[in-house]
Amino acid sequence: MAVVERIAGEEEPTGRIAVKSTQRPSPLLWGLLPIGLLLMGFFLIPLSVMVLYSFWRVEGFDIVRDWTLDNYAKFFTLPAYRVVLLRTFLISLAVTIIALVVAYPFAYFLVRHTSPRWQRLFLVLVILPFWTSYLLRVYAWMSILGDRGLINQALLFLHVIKEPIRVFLYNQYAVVIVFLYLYLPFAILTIYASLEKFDFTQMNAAADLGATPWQAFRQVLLPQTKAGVITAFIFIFIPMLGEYITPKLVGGSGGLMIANQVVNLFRGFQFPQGAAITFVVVLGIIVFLIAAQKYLRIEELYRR
Amino acid sequence: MADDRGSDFYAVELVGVSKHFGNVVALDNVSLQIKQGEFYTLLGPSGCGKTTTLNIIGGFIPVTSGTVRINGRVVQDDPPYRRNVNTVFQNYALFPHMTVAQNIGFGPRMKKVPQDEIERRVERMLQLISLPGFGDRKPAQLSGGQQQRVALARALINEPDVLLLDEPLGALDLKIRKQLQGELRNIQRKVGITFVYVTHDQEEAMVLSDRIAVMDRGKVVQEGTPTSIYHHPANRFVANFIGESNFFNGKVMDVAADEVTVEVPGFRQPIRVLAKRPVTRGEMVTVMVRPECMVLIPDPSTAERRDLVNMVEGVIAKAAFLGMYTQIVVELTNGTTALIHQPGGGELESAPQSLLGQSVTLGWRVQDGRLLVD
Amino acid sequence: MSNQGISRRGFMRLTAGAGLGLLGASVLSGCKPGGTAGKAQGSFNWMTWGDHYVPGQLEKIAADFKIQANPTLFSDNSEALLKLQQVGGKQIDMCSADALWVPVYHEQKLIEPLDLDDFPVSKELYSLAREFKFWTTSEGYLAYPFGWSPIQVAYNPKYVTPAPDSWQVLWDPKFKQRIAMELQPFDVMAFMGCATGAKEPYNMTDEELAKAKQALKDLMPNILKFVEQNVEVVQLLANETIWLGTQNLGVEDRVRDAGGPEIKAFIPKEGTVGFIDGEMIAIDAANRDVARAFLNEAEKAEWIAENFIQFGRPLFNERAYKLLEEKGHKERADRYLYNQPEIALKMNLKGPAPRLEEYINAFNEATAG
Amino acid sequence: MNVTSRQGRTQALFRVYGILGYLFLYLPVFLLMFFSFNKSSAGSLPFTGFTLKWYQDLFADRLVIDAFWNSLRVAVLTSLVSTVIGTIAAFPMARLSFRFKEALRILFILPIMVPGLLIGISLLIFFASWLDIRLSLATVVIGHVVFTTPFVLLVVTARLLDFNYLLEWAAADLGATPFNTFRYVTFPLISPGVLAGALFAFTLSLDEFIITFFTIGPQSTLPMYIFSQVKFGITPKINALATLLFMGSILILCTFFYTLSRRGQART
Repeated sequence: MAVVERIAGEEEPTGRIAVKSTQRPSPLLWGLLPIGLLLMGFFLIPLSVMVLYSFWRVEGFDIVRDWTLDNYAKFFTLPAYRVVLLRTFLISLAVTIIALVVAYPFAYFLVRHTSPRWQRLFLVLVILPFWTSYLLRVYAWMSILGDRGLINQALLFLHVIKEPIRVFLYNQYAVVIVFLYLYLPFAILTIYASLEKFDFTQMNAAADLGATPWQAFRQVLLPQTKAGVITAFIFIFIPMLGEYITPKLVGGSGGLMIANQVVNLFRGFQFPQGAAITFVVVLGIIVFLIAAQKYLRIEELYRR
Repeated sequence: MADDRGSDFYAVELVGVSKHFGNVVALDNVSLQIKQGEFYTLLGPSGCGKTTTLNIIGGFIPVTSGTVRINGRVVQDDPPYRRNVNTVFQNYALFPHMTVAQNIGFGPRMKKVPQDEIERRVERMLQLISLPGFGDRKPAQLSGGQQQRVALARALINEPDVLLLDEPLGALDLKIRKQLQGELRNIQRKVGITFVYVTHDQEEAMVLSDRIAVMDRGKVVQEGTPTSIYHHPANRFVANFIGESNFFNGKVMDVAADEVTVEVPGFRQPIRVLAKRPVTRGEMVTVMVRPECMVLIPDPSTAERRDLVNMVEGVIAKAAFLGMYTQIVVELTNGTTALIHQPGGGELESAPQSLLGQSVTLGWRVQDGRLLVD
Repeated sequence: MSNQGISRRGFMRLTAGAGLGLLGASVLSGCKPGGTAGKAQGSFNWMTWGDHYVPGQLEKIAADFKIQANPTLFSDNSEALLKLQQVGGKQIDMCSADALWVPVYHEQKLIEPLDLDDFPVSKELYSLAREFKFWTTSEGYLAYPFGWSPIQVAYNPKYVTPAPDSWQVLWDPKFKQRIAMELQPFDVMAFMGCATGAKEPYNMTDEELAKAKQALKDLMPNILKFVEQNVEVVQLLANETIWLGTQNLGVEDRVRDAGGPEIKAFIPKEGTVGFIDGEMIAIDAANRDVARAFLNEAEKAEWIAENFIQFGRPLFNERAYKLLEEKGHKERADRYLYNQPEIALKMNLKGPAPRLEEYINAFNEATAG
Repeated sequence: MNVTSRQGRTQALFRVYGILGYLFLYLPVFLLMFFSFNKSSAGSLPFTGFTLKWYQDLFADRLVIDAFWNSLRVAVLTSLVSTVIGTIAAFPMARLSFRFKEALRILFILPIMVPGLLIGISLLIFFASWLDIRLSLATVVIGHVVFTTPFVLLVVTARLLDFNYLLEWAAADLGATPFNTFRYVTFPLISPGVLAGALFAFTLSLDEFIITFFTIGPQSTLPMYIFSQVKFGITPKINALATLLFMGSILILCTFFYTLSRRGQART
């Protein structure tokens, strides 16, 4: 039953009043002021300074304010940056897809197979590993995946292998595994939010109408939780593009990503060029976000 | 506290109130006068504007134009918390994080009534709604009916001038609804507060109300007592919405002093109906007849004697025994159908199915028909 | 002796210009109170590495001398330089840096040259540490010398035979994915420069740089990874994931401590890279005197010996070596070249390459894969 | 096939999956806790013997303790500030429609999407060269608030969208002023969302390294301490600290849920 009586053709339910329909702007709008000032003062303006840098030149350790497009030109002419950018993109994409596939059943497990009383605790347990150091967790993974790591030790113990094998660490797969570990909680939390809202009697209805569990999932559950999955995609995929510590630690010589190169540039005081590469990526991100705007609307995710 | 302005004022008065949401007109020039102590119902299908009207009286949404008075005071610019009006919301809107007692005591607490006084009053309200000892529970631990009563108590404890109720029984099942209807009416008599009640259930409106305003598409189409609305619906919409009706469309053939004759295509003889409103010859009109006013005539020759001057022929298409009466659907000669409620007993009750396919004549009295102009 | 005063810098320039630096300063020293480091009290801000002090040291100095050091820790020379560039002496009084990074601070006018004679503790230094050419300017000495280490090539003799003595061993196809290096783009390029015979590994010509870049590209199949932290090389050697790696002095012990196999290390015959750490005083440092007083206490042989025991790489305090000898650490100290500071001067000193951009882009391109 | 046994099997399957999931999430954590008792200073396998040395080292090191308190201070302040800012911004985002809302939405999540390195360096240049502000823990808090506020905003907005606004109407109807409505009804009901946002902000701030480094004054935080051990490496002292930190948070959490469930039972 509708909570509010809806007027035919009315776009907004009466509870969510469009500002344009009342004469006075809602006082709630003042709530945007602090975040606006915060992001304007400490995010947009400082970033704009960096944008300026990307058009300047560096001489030794000094920034020279000569306008130039060289920094951007270098990004497009040096093949190294394009190769690494493509690799960055592919690794992030792979991790994101795997994370979603792994997180979905886990979120389902949380919603459907844990007692409601402890569900919140189970949920908090998902993010609790974050309370230890990032670096230490990545190191811990290295001692799981390494030549003398837990996996190899176990395989040796079970006589599956005779020599430690090197398939788990210092390659792109290791980057994928550790990223998966780091980003999985975000995917789980987001998908959980959309699954929790789902009315699971629909699944019974689907089964009753002859759908196999898989069909019911494909035809009923997934379409209604799609928004959550896509939102999770955005919130994992994009931040991963800027990662540099994990690839450096576990990636080996072949698993470096674009941010590693930017860090190298910054460490060599090449701020203009580093900033230029970063802004090319950031610009791509913004374009992507505008295109995916619909899925940034978490109200879609939370609307019943 | 009740405003001591006496009963010179209407409890609630709406003058020319309109409400627009963007381009959508939710209320169109609505005027209402609700008397002190009245049980007044806004009745209509969903989307008719009845809840919008209630929300405007409650102060939850601003009017686009018009005046709202409560006890004679102009209030349309006052926020809800400055109006001595309380609301029982649809689905109750009980605060889930507070106990029953905290919910009921919320109003007095906001008015800074001393704690012991609040406790006393809450206790009294719990008695009134027959839930003594439930004060420490959370709303989620109550049944729907109990929640409804708590919502009522929460509103009544403030002794409002007017109590607004938005489909308060809508979420309950039939049996509890019936029971609570009685309780509601009793409580209203006991406390003597003006109730403004919103519902889409015409039967509920009939049972409870002193007066009913029927709304349609943002307008009040008819206002009156349950009987007057039932017997004298203003138009086809009201007639259809309140109770069941048969409609016959036709052209005015003849206008006499107190009687109009209407020719209905496909009928052997024209229909005679009392002229309660001015019509002119040749005008297209609708004649409404309630199903319980129609009679199956076994022998048409005796019809005149029983004043059944209007007669139409048809074939029985459906018949069902419903307890108090048997409902019969007759396919008429003009291709429409008529609905008849025949009091129980005798042949009809024992074997309604045996009537199927029988040719019958239907009759009704002149005064049973209503002339509607659309 | 003092170089402190109201118009300190003007005075410095004048005396230096007249070639009377030391003399003038000593003449004036009588008039300026608080000239020698060691009397001030209070707190100061120090940007440094975590191995420049030992546990308990700061607390002890705070308790004994009422000098409170507030260390901010960093990992990369360039980060510290950027930060000091931005905040200056108002917020950072003292800063640690590697060998040739120090002159960069000076060129950027971020640090105040010192007169080592102001620090009584400096008498404990090896004399050669008091006269590094690259730290000597007409205005004074750029940093207080702390410790040093060459970067060696460590190898596992079980797999790497015969014992190598040249950078060339890295390119042996037998060692596919068996090498790790620290991720310091300038230093890696400098290694390549050493290996390919560049004259100045940190200041290569275009041809030399191109050769070094190609060398790195060719080396990539053998490189398992560039490590963020030096300790990773130790771990990787310890669990025999890698057989070769670049490392500071003391790698043998560290690998053994980590439960690893016997490791050997050599300084390549083509020459190598190394670091010489020092402490610099920021220009216009707000707590300049406190920082100087701290330095005078913290650099004392007792602490330096302690530091060697804790972190195991040679330092420049000669008296500390004697203390180590007395405490029975001579063998280890000798093995770690503590008593041969002159080796420090044979290294190609760590620093930013003057051709920053070319180095970084060459590195990025060679390692892009 | 018997329906109940099949359901039972699905149930078991998901349970196993859930357990495997938690194992995946906690294996590294347990491992790093395990290393804090390992004699080997490398902080990795193999296990060379049990020791409490690293814990002793930890408590002896004033700097680590200082860094811990700094981290905690920054994280608490960050989560407080970003929770307030994020929460009040969530109201218009959830309840109003206005021009440029979509653009604002993108702006508001951009700090999550932009690499932290860029935020850190640009803030350093901005604070130091442009504003001439003294760097301190306060500037670190500002840097952290920039990227944690969007998370709070998202979480609280979600909670608000879920909120039955009729409850606010009911409160106003019963005579509550807007302030009282917020205090007695709105806030208690959205507080789980606000709390989740605060927790999120706290967690993110606690482990932030790169923005911290560039915006901090003469102090150090735990992640900075860990990252600074470049030359000679992390000792399991840090593992010991992480272990204590983790145990502490588990303890707080368990008490929290225990009292919550106790209270729930008492009310039933």
